[in-house]
Amino acid sequence: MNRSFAESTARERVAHLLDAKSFIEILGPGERVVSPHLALLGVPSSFDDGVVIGHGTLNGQLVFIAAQEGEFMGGGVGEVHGAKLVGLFKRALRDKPAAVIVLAESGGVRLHEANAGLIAVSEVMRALLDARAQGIPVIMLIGGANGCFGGMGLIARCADHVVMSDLGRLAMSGPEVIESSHGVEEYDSRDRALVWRTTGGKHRYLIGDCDQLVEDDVDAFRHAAIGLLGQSMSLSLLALEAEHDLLSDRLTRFGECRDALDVWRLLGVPDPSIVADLEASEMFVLKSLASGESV
Amino acid sequence: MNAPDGRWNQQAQSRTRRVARAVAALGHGLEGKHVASEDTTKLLTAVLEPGDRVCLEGNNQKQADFLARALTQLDPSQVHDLHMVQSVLALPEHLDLFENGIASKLDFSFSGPQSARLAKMVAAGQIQIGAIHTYLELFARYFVDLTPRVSLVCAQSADAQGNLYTGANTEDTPAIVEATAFKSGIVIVQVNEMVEHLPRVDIPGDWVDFVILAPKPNLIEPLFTRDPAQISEIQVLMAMMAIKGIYAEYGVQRLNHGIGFDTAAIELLLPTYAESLGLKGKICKHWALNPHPALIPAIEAGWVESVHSFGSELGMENYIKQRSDVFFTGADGSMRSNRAMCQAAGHYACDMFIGSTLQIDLNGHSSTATQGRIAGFGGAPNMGADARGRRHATPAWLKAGAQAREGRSGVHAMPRGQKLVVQIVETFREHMQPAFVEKLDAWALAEQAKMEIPPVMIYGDDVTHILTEEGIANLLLCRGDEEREQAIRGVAGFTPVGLARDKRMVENLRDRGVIQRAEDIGIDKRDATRSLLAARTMRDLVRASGGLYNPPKRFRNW
Amino acid sequence: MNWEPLLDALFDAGHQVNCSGDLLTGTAEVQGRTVAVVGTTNHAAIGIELALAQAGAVLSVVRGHPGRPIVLLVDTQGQRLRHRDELLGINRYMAHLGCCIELARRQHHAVIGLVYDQALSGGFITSGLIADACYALPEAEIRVMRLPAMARVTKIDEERLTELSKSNPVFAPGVENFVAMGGIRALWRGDLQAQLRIALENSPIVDQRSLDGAARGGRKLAAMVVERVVEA
Amino acid sequence: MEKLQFQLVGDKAPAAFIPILVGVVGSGNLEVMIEPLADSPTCRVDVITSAQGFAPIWRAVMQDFQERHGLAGIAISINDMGATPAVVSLRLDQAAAALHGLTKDNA
Repeated sequence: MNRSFAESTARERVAHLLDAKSFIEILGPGERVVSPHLALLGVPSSFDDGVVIGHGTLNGQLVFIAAQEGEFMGGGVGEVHGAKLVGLFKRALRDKPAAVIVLAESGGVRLHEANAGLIAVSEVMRALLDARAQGIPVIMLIGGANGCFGGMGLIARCADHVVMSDLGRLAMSGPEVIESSHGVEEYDSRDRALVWRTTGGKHRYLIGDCDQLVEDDVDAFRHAAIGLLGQSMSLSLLALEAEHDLLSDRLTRFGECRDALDVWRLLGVPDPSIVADLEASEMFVLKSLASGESV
Repeated sequence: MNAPDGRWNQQAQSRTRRVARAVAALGHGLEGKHVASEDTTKLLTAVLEPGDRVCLEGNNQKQADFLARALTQLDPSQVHDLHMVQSVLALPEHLDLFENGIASKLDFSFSGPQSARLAKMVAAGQIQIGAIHTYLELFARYFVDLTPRVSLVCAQSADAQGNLYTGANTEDTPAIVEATAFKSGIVIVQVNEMVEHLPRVDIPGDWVDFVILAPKPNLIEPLFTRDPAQISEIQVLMAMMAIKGIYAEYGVQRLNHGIGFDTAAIELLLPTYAESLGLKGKICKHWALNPHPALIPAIEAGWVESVHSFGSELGMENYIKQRSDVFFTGADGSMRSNRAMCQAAGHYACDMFIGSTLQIDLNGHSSTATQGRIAGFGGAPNMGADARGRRHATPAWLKAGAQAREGRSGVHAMPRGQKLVVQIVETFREHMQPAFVEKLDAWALAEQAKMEIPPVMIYGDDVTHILTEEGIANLLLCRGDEEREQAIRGVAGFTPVGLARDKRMVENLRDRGVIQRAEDIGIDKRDATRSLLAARTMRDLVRASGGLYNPPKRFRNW
Repeated sequence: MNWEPLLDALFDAGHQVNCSGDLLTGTAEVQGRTVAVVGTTNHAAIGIELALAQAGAVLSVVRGHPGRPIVLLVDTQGQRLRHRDELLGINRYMAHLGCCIELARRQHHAVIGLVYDQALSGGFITSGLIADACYALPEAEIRVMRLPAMARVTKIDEERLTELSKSNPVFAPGVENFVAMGGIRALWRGDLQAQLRIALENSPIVDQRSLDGAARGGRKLAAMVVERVVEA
Repeated sequence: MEKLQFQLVGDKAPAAFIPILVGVVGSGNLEVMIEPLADSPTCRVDVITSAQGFAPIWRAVMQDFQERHGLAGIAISINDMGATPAVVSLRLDQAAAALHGLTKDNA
C-alpha cells in the first residue's frame, strides 16, 4: 500500500519525501522554540510550533524544506511558525539550494496570535519572493487533509510551482466562513463534494492553479518535486503581464459560472459529472483537452 | 350484518365511517386512492378521531416526513389526544405534535436526535410515555395491544391500485401496514412518485387506503456510513484483538455488528489482518447487518456469503444490485430490507453481537442512557441478548455455552449454548469520560423521568465479553460476582474503576485466561496501524466497489 | 476618513484620482514629483475583479512610468466571501496583486501603504502589508477578527481575551497593536503631507518589520527566530 | 491547561541520543519528546495538558510505562490536547521503541 501524504504527519512527510536519512532539522523540537502566546491563552504549544524546517537532499541535490503540521492549530501561522518560514527563505538566499519546498497545510493565520500571524504571512510572502528573485525555485506541495487556505493560500500562489493531490485543497476563505456570512445557499460547507470541486486538486489542476496533480502518495509528491528542481520562473514584467492576461481571460470566460462543473464544461471536458471519480492519473488527458489555460 | 347491534364489528364499522367521511371531504379531490397533497390536512381531519392510536412511520432511516408535517397542522380542537406508536422519533415534528396538543401519549423505541427535547417535555408533563421498547418488542405489540387505528407510512412509489414499492429502505413498513390493515385500520401512504408499473410490489394495494404524492422525496439518513479516515490506531488495535481473541477463538460465522467506528474497523480488517491469520471461510460468513459500506472490501475479497438488512444505506443501491448473491434483493434487483425480519434473524440466527456502549458498570450492565436525555436503544437489546428460545446448535454457540456451564451443577448442568454478546469500548471516551462506572447514569435518569426500571441497553448477564484497549474480559469463565467484578476492573484501564482493581486477583484471572492482554494472544501493539485497514478513506471504499458505491456528497472529499 | 478629504490632506499640490466603484486610481504631486495612487474605498470587499483592477493599475505604472512611487490607500473589509470568488481562485488574484507590488519594488518604485479607514484580515495582506512600509491613521481600524468572534472560534472566554489584550498586542484589534508588532511603521498624526514625504524618502527596501516589532517590544521573538534559522 | 511533573526511578539509561519526537499536538492527540538527562537516576516527566484535573491518571499512566521500561537518565516532555490514556500509552511506547532503535516503520 502507498504511503498516504494526507495521513502522514509533517515529520513523516519530510522524512519520506527527501532522500533517506538526509534531512537535517533547523530549530528542532529539542530547542523548544515555541509560541510564547498560546500558554497565556491556556493552550498547549508544540515544540516545533507546528512547522518542521531544515535541509536535505532530493535526488542528490540540496533542497530546503518546510512542512506545516495541519493537526496542530490547523497549521495556523503564528509568530514563531511564520518566522521559521521567513528564516528558511532568507537562509536559502545564502546557501542557494536547488529549491525551497513547502509542504503547505494551513488554515492561514492562527487566530490565537492573529496580528502576529497576519504580519508574518506578509513577511513570508516577501521572503519567498526574494528567494525567487535570486532564481531559487519555490515549490508548494499541497495534499494535507486541512487544505491550504487564507494567508497560506496566497503564499502558495506566489511560488514557482504548485503540486496538489486530489485530496488537497487550495483556496482563500473556508466554506464554513462563507456559509456563515452568506448562508447555506451560497456555499453549503457540509456538501463535501461541492467543497472539493470548488477548491480541490482536480479543479485547481483543470483551471490551471496547480501545475501537477498527483495521487495521495508521498512518493508521487517526491517524484513531482524532483522534476521541478532547478526550474525557476522569472517574476518579470512580461511574466506578470502574462499572468494578468490569463486572469483577465479567466474572468471573461468563466465569470458567469455557478459551479465547477460549468467551468469544466467550458474548458472542454466532455462529461464533467464523472471527473470527481477519476483517478489523478486519468486527469492528464482531460487537462490536455482543456484548451486555453494550460501552464 | 350478522350482528345487528354491531357488537362484533365495531372497528370495521368505524373504518367504513372514516373512509366515507374522507370521500365526502375530498370530493373530486379523490381519484381512486390518490389524494392531492394539498388535501392532506382535509384527509387526516376526516379519518382521525380523538384518542386514536396512530402509527406515524418514523424509522431509523426513512421518515414519512410530509405526513408528519401535515399531522402537526391539524386543529387540536378536532384532533387531540392521539396515542402515537412509532419506532423512532427523529424529526422535530414528532414532538411538535405533543406541543400542539394533537397527541398526548407515546410508545416508541428510539429517539436519537430528539432525546434531550423529549426528556424536557416528559418532565414538563407534555408527554405521557407508555414504554420504551426494543424494535422487535414494539412490532410485537402492534399485533397484541398497540395496534394502530391509522398508519401514516411512506414508500418510494405507488401505482393507481395503491400497490407500493418501498425501495431498498423497506424497514418498518410491512410490520406497520400488516398490523393496521388486518385489524380494520386505515393506511395512508406518502410516495415519492406515482408510476404505471412498479419495479416490484412490496405492499399489496388492497392493504392501502390512500396514496399521496409528496411534494418532496422523503427524508432518509445515511446512518451506517463510517468514514474509514476517522478510525484511530486504538480502534485498529481493538479490532485485531476482537478478531484474534474472539472471532477466531469461537469460529463465529453468523453475526451482527453495532454501528460505530470500532466495528467498522473490524470489517475493514477482515481482508487484511484476518486474512493473514488464515481465517477466511472460518469466520464472518453470514450477517444480519445493514449494508455497511465498510463491509465492501470483505465482500469483494470473498468473505461474505449473505447479508440480510434492517434497512438499506444511501449510495449502496448499485453495489447491492450487482451483488445479489450476497444481499436480499427483489427480482427487480433492488434490495428488500425488513426491520422486523432482520431483528428476528439477528436475535435467533446469529451467534454473536458486538457493539459499543457509553457506560458499563461492575456487573457488566451497559447503557447509552445519559441524564437529560430519553433516547431508548432501538434494536441493540434484541441483538445483544441471549436468545433463550433458541434450540439449534452451532460450534460458536456451543462453545460459549460450555464455557458458561463448565463445572456447574444442577440446572446449569444441562448442555446448552449461549450467544456471544461482546461490548467493545475504549476505557475513556472523548473528553475523558470513563466508559466504566460504579453506577450507571441510567439509575439517575430512571428517577428523573419516573421510569419503572433503569434504561439498561444490555444486561450484564447477557454480556459474555468486554473488550477494551487494555484487554478482553471473558465473563463466561467467571464464577461468582467478585470474579466478574475484578475481570471488568481488569480491563477498565486507568478509569477510577480500573485503578481500584485488586491487582493480585486480576493477575490470577489473567493466568486463567479470563483476562487476556494483546500480548497474551500474540498481538504486538505496534502492529496496530491504520495501514492494516483495507480502506483508509471513503474513496478507497468506492475503489474497492469498482465504482459501484456512490457515497452521499457529504462524505466525498475528492 | 473619507478618501476625498484624505487626498486633499495628503496632496495639497493637487491630485488626479478617480473613484470607480470601490477602486481608487490616479496620480498626485508630492514635492513636484508625480506619484501613483492605487487604493480602495467604501470598506471594499476585495473580490477577484477588484484585486485584478488594482494589479492592473500597479502594472501600468511599472510599464509606463519607471521609478514612479506608488501610494497604496487601504480601506477594506477583507477578501470577498463568495463561492464564485473561491471557484475562480481568488487567492491567485490576490497573490497576483502582491506579486505586482513586489515587481514594482524590484523595479525601484517606492511603495508606501496607508490604512486610512479599515484593514481587515486577508484583504490587507496583499495590499498594505506588502508595501515597503505601511502606515496608518490613528482612527483607522486594523483587525483579523473581533474578540467575541475570536472567543467563539478559539473557545476561550471573551473576558479572558479582553483582559489579556490589555497587555499583549498579539491578537486584539487595533492600530496601536500593529504598530507595536512592527506591521505598521508609524501612525500619521497632524501634517499628513509631511509624513508622506518623509515616508517616500525613507522607504526601506528590506523588510524591517520583525526588527521593528522586537525594538518596540510587541513582537519579541520573530526577528530572533529568523536570525537563529539563518545562522543555525 | 495544567502542568504536571513526575520523577520516576529507573535503572536503564540509554546511550547518548538526539531528541526523539513522536505524535502531534492535535485534538485527542499529543506529542512526546524524549531527551537525554545526563547522570540522572530517574526518568523525569513534564506534562502540559489542555485538560484539568487528571493528575492521578497521568501519574498512573506514567508509572505503568515506567514499570514496562524502567528508564533512567532521560527527560520526557509531553504536550497534550486531551488524548485518552490509551493514546498516551501508545505514543510513549512508540517513543520508547524509537529510543531502543526498534522503531517499526509505520507505513
